[in-house]
Amino acid sequence: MTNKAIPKKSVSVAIVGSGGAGSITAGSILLEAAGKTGWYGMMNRSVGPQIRGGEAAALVRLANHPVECTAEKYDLLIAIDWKNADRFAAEMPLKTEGLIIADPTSGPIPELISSSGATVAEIPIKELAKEIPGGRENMIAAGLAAGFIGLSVDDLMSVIGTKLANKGQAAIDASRACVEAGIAQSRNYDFRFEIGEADLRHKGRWLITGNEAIGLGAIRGGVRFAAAYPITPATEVLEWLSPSLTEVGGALVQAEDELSSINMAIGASFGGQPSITATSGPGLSLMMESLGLAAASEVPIVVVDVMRVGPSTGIATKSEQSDLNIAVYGFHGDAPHVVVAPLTVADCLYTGQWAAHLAEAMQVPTIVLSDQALGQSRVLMKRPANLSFFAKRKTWERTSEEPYLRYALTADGISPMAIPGTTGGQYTADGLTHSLRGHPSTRRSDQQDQMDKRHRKVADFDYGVHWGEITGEGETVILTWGSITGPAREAIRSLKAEGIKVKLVAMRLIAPFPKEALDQSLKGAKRVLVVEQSHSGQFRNYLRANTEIPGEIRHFHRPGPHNIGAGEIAAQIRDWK
Amino acid sequence: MTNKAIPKKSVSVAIVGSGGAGSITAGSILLEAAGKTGWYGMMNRSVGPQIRGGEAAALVRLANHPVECTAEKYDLLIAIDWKNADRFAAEMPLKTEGLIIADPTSGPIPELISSSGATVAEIPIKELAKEIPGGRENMIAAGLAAGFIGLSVDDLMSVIGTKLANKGQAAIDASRACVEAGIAQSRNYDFRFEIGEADLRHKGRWLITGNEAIGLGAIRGGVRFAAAYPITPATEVLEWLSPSLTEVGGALVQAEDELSSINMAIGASFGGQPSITATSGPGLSLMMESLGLAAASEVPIVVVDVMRVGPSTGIATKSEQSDLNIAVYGFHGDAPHVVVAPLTVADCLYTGQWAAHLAEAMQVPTIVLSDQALGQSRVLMKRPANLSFFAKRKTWERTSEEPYLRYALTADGISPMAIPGTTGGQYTADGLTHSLRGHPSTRRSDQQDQMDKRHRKVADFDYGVHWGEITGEGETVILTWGSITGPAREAIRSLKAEGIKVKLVAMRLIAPFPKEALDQSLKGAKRVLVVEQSHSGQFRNYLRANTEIPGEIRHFHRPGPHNIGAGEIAAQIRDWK
Amino acid sequence: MNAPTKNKFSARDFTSDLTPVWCPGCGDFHVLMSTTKALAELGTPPEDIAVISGIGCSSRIPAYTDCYGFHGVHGRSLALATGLKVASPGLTVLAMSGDGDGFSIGGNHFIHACRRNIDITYIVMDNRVYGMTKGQPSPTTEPDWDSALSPGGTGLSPFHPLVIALASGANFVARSFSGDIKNTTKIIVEAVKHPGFSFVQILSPCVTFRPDEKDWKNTVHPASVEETDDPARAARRIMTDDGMNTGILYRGNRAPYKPQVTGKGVETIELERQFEI
Amino acid sequence: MNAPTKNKFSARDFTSDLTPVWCPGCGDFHVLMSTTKALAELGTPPEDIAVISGIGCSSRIPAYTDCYGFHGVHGRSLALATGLKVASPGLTVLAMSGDGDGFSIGGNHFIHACRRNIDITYIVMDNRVYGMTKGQPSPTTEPDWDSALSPGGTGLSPFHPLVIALASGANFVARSFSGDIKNTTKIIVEAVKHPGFSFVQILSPCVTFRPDEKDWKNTVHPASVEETDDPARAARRIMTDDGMNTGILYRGNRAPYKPQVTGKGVETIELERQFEI
Ligand SMILES: Cc1ncc(C[n+]2csc(CCOP(=O)(O)OP(=O)(O)O)c2C)c(N)n1
Ligand SMILES: Cc1ncc(C[n+]2csc(CCOP(=O)(O)OP(=O)(O)O)c2C)c(N)n1
Ligand code: SF4
Ligand code: SF4
Ligand SMILES: [Mg+2]
Ligand SMILES: [Mg+2]
Repeated sequence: MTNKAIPKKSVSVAIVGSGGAGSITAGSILLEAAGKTGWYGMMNRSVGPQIRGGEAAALVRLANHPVECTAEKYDLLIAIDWKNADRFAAEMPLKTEGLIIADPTSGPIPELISSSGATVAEIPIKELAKEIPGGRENMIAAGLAAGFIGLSVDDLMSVIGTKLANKGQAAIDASRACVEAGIAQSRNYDFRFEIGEADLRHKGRWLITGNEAIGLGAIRGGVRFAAAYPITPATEVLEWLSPSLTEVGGALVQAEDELSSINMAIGASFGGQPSITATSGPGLSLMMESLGLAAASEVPIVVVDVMRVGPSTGIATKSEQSDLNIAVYGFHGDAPHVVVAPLTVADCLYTGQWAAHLAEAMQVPTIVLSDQALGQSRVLMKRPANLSFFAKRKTWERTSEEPYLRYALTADGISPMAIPGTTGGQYTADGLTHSLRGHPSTRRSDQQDQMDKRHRKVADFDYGVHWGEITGEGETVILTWGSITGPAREAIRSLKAEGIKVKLVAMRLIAPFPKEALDQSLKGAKRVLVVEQSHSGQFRNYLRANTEIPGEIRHFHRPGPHNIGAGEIAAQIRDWK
Repeated sequence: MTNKAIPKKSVSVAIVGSGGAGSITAGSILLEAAGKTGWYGMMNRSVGPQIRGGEAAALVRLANHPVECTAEKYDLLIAIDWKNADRFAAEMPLKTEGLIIADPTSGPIPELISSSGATVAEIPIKELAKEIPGGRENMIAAGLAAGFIGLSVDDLMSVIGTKLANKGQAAIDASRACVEAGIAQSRNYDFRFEIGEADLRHKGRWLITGNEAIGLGAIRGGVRFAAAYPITPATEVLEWLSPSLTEVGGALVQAEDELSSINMAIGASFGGQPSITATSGPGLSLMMESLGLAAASEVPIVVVDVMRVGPSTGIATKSEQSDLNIAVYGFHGDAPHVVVAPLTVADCLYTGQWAAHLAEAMQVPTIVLSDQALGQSRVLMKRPANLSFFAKRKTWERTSEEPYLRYALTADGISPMAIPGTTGGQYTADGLTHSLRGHPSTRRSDQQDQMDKRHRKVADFDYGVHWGEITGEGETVILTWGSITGPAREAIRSLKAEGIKVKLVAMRLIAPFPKEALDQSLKGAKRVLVVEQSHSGQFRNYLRANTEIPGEIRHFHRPGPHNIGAGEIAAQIRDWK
Repeated sequence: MNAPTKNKFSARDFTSDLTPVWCPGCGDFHVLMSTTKALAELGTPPEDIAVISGIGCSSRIPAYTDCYGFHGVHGRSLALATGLKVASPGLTVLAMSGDGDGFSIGGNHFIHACRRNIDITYIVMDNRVYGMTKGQPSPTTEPDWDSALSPGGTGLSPFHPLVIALASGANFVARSFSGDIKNTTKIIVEAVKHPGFSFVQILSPCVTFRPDEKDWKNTVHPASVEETDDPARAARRIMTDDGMNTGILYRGNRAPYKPQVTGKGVETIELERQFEI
Repeated sequence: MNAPTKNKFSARDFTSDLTPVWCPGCGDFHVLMSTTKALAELGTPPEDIAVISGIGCSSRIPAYTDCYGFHGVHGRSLALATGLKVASPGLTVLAMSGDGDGFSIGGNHFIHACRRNIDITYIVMDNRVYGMTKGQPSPTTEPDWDSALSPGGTGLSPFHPLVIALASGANFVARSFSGDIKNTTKIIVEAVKHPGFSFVQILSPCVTFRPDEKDWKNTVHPASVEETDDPARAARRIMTDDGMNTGILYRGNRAPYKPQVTGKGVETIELERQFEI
């Protein structure tokens, strides 16, 4: 084995093992420990088809700068065993200069992995664990990883100690012994995957998933009621909100289905409480009729759609960006509303909070299009700034003896809303075409007026700079939305290192279409690469319907479950000659 | 009163009256009687907000050529009484040279009507009816109308006689006396609204509504199962299908809601029976999740959406074309499917039958976008030709010992389907991403292959000439879809009479977008007027997303409830200078 | 919220100036009257009351009251009402709809609302038909009732709303006849007062599509037995009654659902600590 | 359809070669075994049987049988099964799903399927939890069961599927325990044979999210009373039992729904006459 100490700014580690082996726990410990020492990072998990207890892989990436997407190629693969590991093999290609750690008693290394050309180190993980009373294989694996990437025993133990606090000292000691054994083993090899110096200017990392961040954003934005029906990969939004809303004096109710959950949220919001629900594609489909009611009756509501592979039940545990169509166009009749999309895991907080603000300010249903890649990824991020997005509904109080006109025609289209309990404000919210007072009407002028008003309030609203993120400069542009932003940014960074200047335009506001701002951002573009994760090219199609993109256009897209990576995007630009 | 015998090719008559007055019956009799003598015609009804028993107006148009839209201005208005008639007044503007028949005992004529400048004839309808034992005011009205448009007592009695057959001779005699009295009264006036000679080459008229015609088309196309949940204005499709399916050996089941009805239809079709359901916007919204299941599991199914004013509950009894978005884009994930739209009431038969054929041939959910203006209008049409659209599903029979692959990749994307009962064909239909055998899969290649296949089968299908109707020629084109076709055709006819040549392109196939055929039809166009009944311009937006329209483009659109008329369309063209 | 002041209101204070679209003679007029009378008697000011409905003739009722109202989509009144009551526990919440809205498309919310036992009152105007869509059979329609959609009748045995309510956990179950305004008013008052989920079926004739129901005034009769708090006993009685028994048939003691809104009301910033490492 | 030939099949003939995704020890393995044994005993060839499900761990079952199957969307198995049976009356149709699929999102179809009484068999694998979405309370979950979504429990009294089935009109009602393969097989055989809508609740432990349910094998016990055909009597018994009573609890005599497929089979052209004038 040659001595190759490879200086790196980002290291990727995969830990695989069959059911019960604890590979995910090992990965989590590694991530948190890295965070405590001042690094950044991200972890995804890949699990087998079993409901639970099947094989699992922790996919960890650590870096000395914030990371927004997982690795496309791995430096280090630690296999606690190889059971069914071939299922994952395609998801974690190894670098040729990478390292594979295998237990010799686990049988042969799967072809797809060994063919990577990476070096193989045989380490008897099981035996090492057995030698330690109460020792566990995954703690050996954690120690090994720590050794190869330069984390210390103490770094790891500061995390493990807390986690095992109520399991007693013996458990903690056993873990320490395992970690030490793992690190000791790593010393036998000359491989080192160093991340570089930790960024200590910004201490105080947060460790958070996209699903948690959206929930937190919503609460920050003023949401105090949630209705829930579980669905993968959105359930964690609801599971995080449940105790958290209680903490802040709100409530979550579990509904019997999505028809109920959306209506519970609308009912709560009608009562004055900013409200939310979260779901995925199948649930969103069921909510569309009532989202139309919210639009017509002008009741604010936030619906988070954590997208997964479609159509129909599709693949619940994998990511896709294919609910753009339904979110924008899935209403019967014309129902102006808002659609926004977080760009990265960290941005879930920002966008969640913004969504609550938008919904309340405009009294409009607001759909947040997150996806599995954001929602179920855990990242180490900087402590976020405070944002000034708060739910601020224009309410009504009696100021004259005039009868209250719930749907009064105002210049900005937003009509003051009486909250039940307000004297003199009684009205009936209605999904029927209605007059200014809210009375059912079949009059042409009422329909036209209210349609104009609802269109106006959404179209004329000032979305400011939040509509999207623009980074870099150049005549070559990558135009994308949502979770592709992370890999696209990374692609642009690596292209920059090669001397290729590329600008990124990432849309956070999807509907209403931010035509002016987008056109402005694309001015002078000679080449525009549109990137998205959908089979039919929903985003491309949507762009085409709404604006004319300057210059030459290419379109890189595919359906899930395989996420689009930074390297692929960069290759698209490189190949464009 | 001056003698003005006005020669006409089309006459429009409105009969209004309060609850129980029977104005609709009078209109129906007029329409059918006109049909029996060889004329054509159409009748709509306009009713007040009461559920039933409120005031109503029969809007009848009769002509010596097939008519495809109601009149914009009326020749003759017969008011049995004026109760609440001002509610309708805006819907039935009178020609200046028209005639208003009013009972002097009913009080003053509403301002909006009298201001038309039409002549007023005071006829004591109530008194005339009272003078006849068992006489009814609406029969007097029918007689009056007959007199002014040139129908005879016998013409009317051939209809009334059948209708009253089981009410006894006395009732028939009373009606005859009323009709005679009405006709006699008309002789006191010099007004005549003559339709011209009846077209006797094509005898054997059909009298049918759009809703009935779609149902009949479906049965002709092979449909034998329907699931029902009532909703205005689609209920008559289901009410017609119920006894009719029984007649032909099929069945209709009333479901508890639309979630159930769509799944019942899918279940029946999975069993091999071509199946249908009909609904309107709110119901379609509820069906979208399961329509996605039909797309993913490749089960053919026809869903008729008789569109009404949206969003949400909107106006259930009025027409709009605003479900185009949801029909095309309302699925979560990418779910290739078919959307078609009948162009006229008569075309409901053709399109209904075609839809059954398309669904079955491609094993794909097919949405038919009809609307209230088509569905609830009754027309006199020529006896229709037989069409060769039949449900012909590619089924599977065992021919080898190879295991059956339900989702085999075929060149045309259509995989032979085993019908339960077929030995060796057992498989599980699934909305999860699946392998060729139908087993759940999370593999990238399975997802890609099946997405490609489902896209291919719909995109590559040969829709032939049925994609749309092109009439006329010229560099000025009216481009539209669905029920606007009727008024557009009429606009083109009247423009032609003025020497202005306009071509009509009406799309019957909405999705997949018939790009090639449409582009071909628009070749050389210098001016294209896009016409549709929606607030946001869904059709225009959809066109923009899918093709580039040549020449200068104008867009004429508005939401319901006021239907777009031929005169307005013609004016748009005339003004385009 | 404004503190309830007893007996200072009349039914007029709870009635709006909008003319109902109902057919002359429709039973729902009487339900409106009984409801507004009951609300007057209860004495809660109209601005502290919300009337929530779905779609149907009966579901038009909110706008005819002078309370806050929500005319939602078909079948979802109970879900709207649940969210509203949990988030605004100080309001008096009534859900009011029809047999089609409540038992057909809304059936799932019905059984789960009974089980959830939130303190709301659910009034269903049962005319055994879909009135608004012009006469199709509903779940409570007799099996042999002829209609265009089901020529000769559906052949299905009717749905027993009161039995289902009991079996699902409703805390108060009653039946009334719209024409009997006095007793209907009384029952509504009791239903609203009773904690938890109260269900009142009001037989309310559709004179247009079910003219035979005009005869109901002759066939309804007060329940011959006393009200009970034993659900099994109540179920047995209702299961074997003729569907025309009126009165309060069950008054239970189950504690109403208390959503966990009783949180500490901490600042958002405290929630954020969990993400710090 | 192929004529049923008795006793020439073994459970293997109804079992596919696909490996279930279920956790080792999951009760659903036993349900699969009992179902295939019952089908073998019934003797209908696999191609004349359809197994229809929704979404959930339990709902994965169709592909593990060698019958025709439909793995539909969440909660709609009974609607699919109804359409299929009406249009193809010669098939034996089983709907099989879970407590979340069947009683939560699918609750409305459940009560209406009972009422409609079509000749299908509905088997619900009840583990009192949403297994597939990783452990949330379902309608049958105990009120104090702690979970991430409902910390400390929902506080709601559980849904009684058998009572609801009876109240809604099911024609055959039974409860079984997955671990008791012999009796479960017997019950399924009887359920399929019985005309009309047959409902079987099978207590089927979720070993992963409800490890406490492993103890069910000790707590289930055969019903101490004989089966009955009196729904009121059956209801009373079930309402007061401990939820662990197994056996056939009700076997009714209601005639199954006969859709009007018995039409004259006339030619389409005859239908068209009505439009001629
Ligand atoms: C999703 C949806 N499906 C169907 C309808 C059509 N619809 C309106 S009211 C109604 C039935 C109402 O019946 P019921 O609740 O008994 O009210 P009633 O008119 O008899 O008082 C139906 C089916 C609708 N509005 N929305
Ligand atoms: C419309 C919709 N909502 C939610 C889900 C998510 N989901 C999948 S399975 C399931 C619950 C299944 O519970 P149960 O029927 O008890 O099955 P088990 O896994 O316990 O066997 C849910 C909520 C979905 N697939 N579709
Ligand atoms: S149709 Fe029937 S329920 Fe509707 S308003 Fe008229 S009488 Fe009442
Ligand atoms: S999670 Fe529970 S129900 Fe699902 S397979 Fe595992 S043990 Fe069975
Ligand atoms: Mg009703
Ligand atoms: Mg379960």
